[in-house]
Amino acid sequence: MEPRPKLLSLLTALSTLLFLAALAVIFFYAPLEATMNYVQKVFYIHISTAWVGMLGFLAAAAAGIAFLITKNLKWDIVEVAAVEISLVFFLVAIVTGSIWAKPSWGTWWTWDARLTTAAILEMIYLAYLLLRQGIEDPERRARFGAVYTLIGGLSVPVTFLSIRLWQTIHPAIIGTASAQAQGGFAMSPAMLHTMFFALGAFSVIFITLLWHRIRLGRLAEIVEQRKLQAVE
Amino acid sequence: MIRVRKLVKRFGLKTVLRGLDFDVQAGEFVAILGPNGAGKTTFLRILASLTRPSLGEVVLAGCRLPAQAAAVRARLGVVTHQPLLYGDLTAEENLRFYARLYNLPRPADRIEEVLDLVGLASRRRDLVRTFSRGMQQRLAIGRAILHDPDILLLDEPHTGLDQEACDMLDRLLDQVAARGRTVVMTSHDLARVEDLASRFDILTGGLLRASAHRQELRGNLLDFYRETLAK
Amino acid sequence: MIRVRKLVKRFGLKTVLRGLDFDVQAGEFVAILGPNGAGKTTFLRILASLTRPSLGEVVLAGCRLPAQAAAVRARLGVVTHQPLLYGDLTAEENLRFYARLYNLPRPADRIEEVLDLVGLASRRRDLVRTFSRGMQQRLAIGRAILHDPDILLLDEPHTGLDQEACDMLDRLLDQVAARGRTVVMTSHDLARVEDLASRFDILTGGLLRASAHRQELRGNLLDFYRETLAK
Amino acid sequence: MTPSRRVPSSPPSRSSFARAVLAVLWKDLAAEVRSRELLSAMLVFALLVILIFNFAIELAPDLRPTITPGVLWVTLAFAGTLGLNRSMAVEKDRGCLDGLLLAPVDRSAIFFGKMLANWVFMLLVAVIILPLYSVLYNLNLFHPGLLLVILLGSLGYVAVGTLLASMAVQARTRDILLPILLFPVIVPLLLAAVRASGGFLQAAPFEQIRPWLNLLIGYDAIFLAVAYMLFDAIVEE
Amino acid sequence: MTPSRRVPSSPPSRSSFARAVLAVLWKDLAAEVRSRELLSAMLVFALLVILIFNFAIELAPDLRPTITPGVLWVTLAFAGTLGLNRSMAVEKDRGCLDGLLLAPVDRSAIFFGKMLANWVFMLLVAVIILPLYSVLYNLNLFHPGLLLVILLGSLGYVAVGTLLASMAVQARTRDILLPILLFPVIVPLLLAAVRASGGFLQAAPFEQIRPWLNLLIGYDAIFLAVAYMLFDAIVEE
Ligand code: HEM
Ligand SMILES: Nc1ncnc2c1ncn2[C@@H]1O[C@H](COP(=O)(O)OP(=O)(O)OP(=O)(O)O)[C@@H](O)[C@H]1O
Ligand SMILES: Nc1ncnc2c1ncn2[C@@H]1O[C@H](COP(=O)(O)OP(=O)(O)OP(=O)(O)O)[C@@H](O)[C@H]1O
Ligand SMILES: [Mg+2]
Ligand SMILES: [Mg+2]
Repeated sequence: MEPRPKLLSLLTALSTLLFLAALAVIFFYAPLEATMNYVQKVFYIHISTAWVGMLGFLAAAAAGIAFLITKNLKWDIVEVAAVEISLVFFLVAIVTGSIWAKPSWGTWWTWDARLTTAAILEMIYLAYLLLRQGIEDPERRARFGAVYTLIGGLSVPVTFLSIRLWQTIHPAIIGTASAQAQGGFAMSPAMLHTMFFALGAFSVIFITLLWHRIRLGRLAEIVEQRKLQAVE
Repeated sequence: MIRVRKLVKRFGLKTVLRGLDFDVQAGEFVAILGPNGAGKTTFLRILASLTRPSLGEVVLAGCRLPAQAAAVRARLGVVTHQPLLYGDLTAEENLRFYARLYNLPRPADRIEEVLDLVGLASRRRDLVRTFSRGMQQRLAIGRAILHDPDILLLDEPHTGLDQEACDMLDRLLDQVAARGRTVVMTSHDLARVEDLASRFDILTGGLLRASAHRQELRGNLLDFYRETLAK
Repeated sequence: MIRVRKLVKRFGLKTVLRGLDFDVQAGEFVAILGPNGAGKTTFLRILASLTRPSLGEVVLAGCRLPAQAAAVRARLGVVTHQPLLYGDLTAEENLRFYARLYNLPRPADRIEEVLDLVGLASRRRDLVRTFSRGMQQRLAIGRAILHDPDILLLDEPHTGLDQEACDMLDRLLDQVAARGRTVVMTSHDLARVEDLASRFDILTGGLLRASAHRQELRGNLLDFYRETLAK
Repeated sequence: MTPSRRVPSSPPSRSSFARAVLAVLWKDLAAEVRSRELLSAMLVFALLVILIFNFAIELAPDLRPTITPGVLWVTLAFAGTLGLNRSMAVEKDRGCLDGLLLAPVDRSAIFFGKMLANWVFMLLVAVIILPLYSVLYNLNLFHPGLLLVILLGSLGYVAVGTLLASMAVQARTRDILLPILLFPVIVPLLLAAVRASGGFLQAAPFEQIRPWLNLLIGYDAIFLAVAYMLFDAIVEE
Repeated sequence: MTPSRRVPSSPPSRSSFARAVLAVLWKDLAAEVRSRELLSAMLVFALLVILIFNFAIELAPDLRPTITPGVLWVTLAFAGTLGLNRSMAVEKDRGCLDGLLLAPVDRSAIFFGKMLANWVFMLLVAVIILPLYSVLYNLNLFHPGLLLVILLGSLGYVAVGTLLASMAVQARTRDILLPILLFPVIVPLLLAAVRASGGFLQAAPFEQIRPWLNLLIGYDAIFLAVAYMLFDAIVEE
């Protein structure tokens, strides 16, 4: 069994540190926002996980393309890893968004375009898992999975741009989310620093987790092969 | 015509074909025999490029499968465990559809000819859905030979056929072989294939265990089969 | 045991069975022969109460079909063109399910016994969906005899079975007949049924054209069949 | 083989009826426990329906609370069709329905077995989507009255649904027939369920809810009785 | 049998591509013309969806005009799934998909044939339900702009739909997988279609509608291209 690479151990340690540092920065460095108080702190996590999650979905699509071109099953492992981790990140984004929404909009959820497209994006990748579950042949499973991540990836930009798309027609909704998305609430430099730090930290955490998950997939494959040899 | 090297097929953890070597010359008529679950259907589906091999090399008429499968498809005729027919179309319409896909030059004549051959001329306008098992099998055979393929892959083609249709199929296969086409067929009916094929390969446990030409056997196919399995 | 009078079956405008009379005594073993599309499957499905007759009288073990079908079901074992098995359950689970439906007293033992009999003991925990054609047919036979029925209705039961399984089935049917059970079977394999059945009925054009006992034929079943069809 | 193994040809007793029902139920649940496909598919589908509806049909936010029960029941109805369809497709696959019909059990036992399995699936879906809907609509849906309505409503739904699904599956167009047969018949039931749910959620006086509850119970009773009586006619051939 | 009958083994030309597409289209239409099942089922279903909605979700009458496009597209989307499912189930029935794959035609020809057939069915459904909706909602829906939107929207829908249906049909859970795979990815397209339709119906200035139309056209182009490129990967084995 391949030993854990040094770099990975390093990354794991770094991720842990970064995570703690990010929390520290969020809670102690970033200034308190005037109206929202402490709840606003969830914003940094919300935005980082949402971003990283979306990038992860795009990465999965890229891995899907790589699989379709090379037909190498290792890309399939990368793809599943990316989807699974992004799914968790994105769920965190939705949940933190909800937590923030409660005090700021007075409700956990509202049928705003951004929220709905985000939820639907999450569903796409749940459907992806269901699809894989229904197919037994690993090679075909990989092919179908790659095709579906590709099509699903098309929804990522829509989700991201949903605020803008809406702006033109429905100003009623925009008052809430997108005015801020465009920098509507004045962010102090300290807030900006915090945001970028959190973003960077979560990106590193994402990469670390992805690496771990890929290794897990590889190990599972090896176990499968060992079992095969044992059966024969 | 057909060259298979070290063919392995796995379904999950189960290895069904474990490193099979197989060669067929142009014009040969090979019968693949073996017990239930030996992997005959799996093997034939791989040759037809309907299933992917897990490992190994499969070359049909100079084209590697599955990559170059497109190049041989026009020269391939296949009968599987299922009839590959549309239940909501009539016998004639089914053949007409396939004739178009295979781009036959004079489809109407050929369809006529094939329907006569398989004895369904009088039922041509009936929906395939209402056909009995044997009638569906007849039409499946008609579909497979419609474009007069160079290579015929037949998975238990006698299934469900009555006496007359079996005789028809045997005559047809004799003719096909006489015209130099290559045939690979599976069957459980040793008595019937004995006079049909020129070579008999026995597949069991995912490997081809034995192979014999008709001349060598001199009518002792059943003994040959039993001995091979007993080993 | 079975009494059929003036049985007519129509599908839309097409008359498939046109006034059939048919009698089977308890303990008889009848083989129904006939060309493709003769109506054998339709007839057997009517006897199994899976299809309704259009006209005529069908009496099984003293019960009129379809009205009193419920009373004979427990005594009936059927093999059709389809295996009647759940693809998502294992071989064992399928049998266990049917054992419950038939209310067998010691199901585990009987399932064991049947799995051994049809040679699937080693595959008991595999999903039926992954079985080869012959293995599904074996299990279908196992399902039909699970409750040791008085009357067995078998539609081409040898389909897809290999040599060994065919021999197994023949031995099984011999035993069943020896224990005085009634068997009605269709087949296209004259050579195989010749030694199996005690009576041969030939169905063609929706009517039973001829009937002969094994003693009368003295091994000339094929001639008998051909002559009847030629008439 | 000893005669002792032979099946008694006496008419099926009460206990044998229950045994057959349980056998069918067990079979469906066993297949589902193995694959867990149906349930997860129904769930994802339920979520999708609600997301799409709220998105495509933009309603003023203040209108939304009042339509929650409607959306809830429409979602359940759609997800339920998926379940019913699959449950019957399984029976048609390798001729299994014939196998069931050949067995010496009361046809209504088969019916109740299938129906119970479908009910279990539907209730599981309801139990999982309720908290989600609670969040999405910002309402507490865990009201005992609502749970009662769900119990009653889904019972009537699976009673007719199972009956019609066994009809649909025998037609050539089985892939598409079920919703067409089912939805028109189920409308009164859905309506009663929507009204009763709405009543409980808006804390209406029980007087106002009672007629709808009664209607629901009446429908359940009628549908169960009708399905029980008609199932024979539908499956026999 | 003369050698002249033998198929030329040259690579398929442009004309042979078109011939294969037409053969597949012809086959689907012929089966439908014979039975008229699919179309009638899709229609009835479309009607039911709208009825149920109007029943379960009671809307103030003055709200209806603004939600019409949403209801229209949701209905089309649901009815479309029925059609797609059936269209692929037919191919799986007696192993026909294997038959298609064995034929010496470009796989994308098979894809386009199936897609065109599905498009025809969907457009027919739209053409028939439009007048009905016009009556039900008391609106004239025969606006040329709306027809254009329907043309564009359903094209994108069947492009992805056919692709995903051919995937779903090869999975074990084929009865239930399609809507789950299809709906979430189709949302942006549906949305654009709803907005564009709404714009036309409310006689909004073309400036406001144009972005949505552009989005629709963009989606159609992307989906068609993606489906064309990926279909091979899905059916090949
Ligand atoms: C694609 C996914 C999402 C992204 C990229 C995203 C991004 C953002 C960004 C950048 C902001 C801050 C804008 C600013 O302050 O300038 C924000 C605010 C917010 N987001 Fe999200 N978000 C996503 C999904 C969600 C979801 C699913 C929810 C709720 C369940 C949500 C709830 C909120 C709330 C409540 C705010 C604060 C609004 C306010 O302060 O009035 N977000 N989001
Ligand atoms: N999809 C699958 N998943 C798992 N195992 C499979 C699958 N398909 C086939 N098998 C297994 O592969 C083996 C070979 O099956 P195959 O159908 O090739 O046998 P066969 O030689 O054609 O048998 P028969 O004579 O009964 O038709 C069997 O043991 C079968 O259980
Ligand atoms: N549902 C149906 N609708 C119309 N005709 C039917 C239907 N089912 C069967 N038939 C017709 O009834 C006739 C008898 O069919 P059946 O399946 O009983 O034949 P069989 O004797 O079993 O043939 P085989 O040996 O091929 O199995 C055939 O001509 C068939 O086309
Ligand atoms: Mg086979
Ligand atoms: Mg038959």
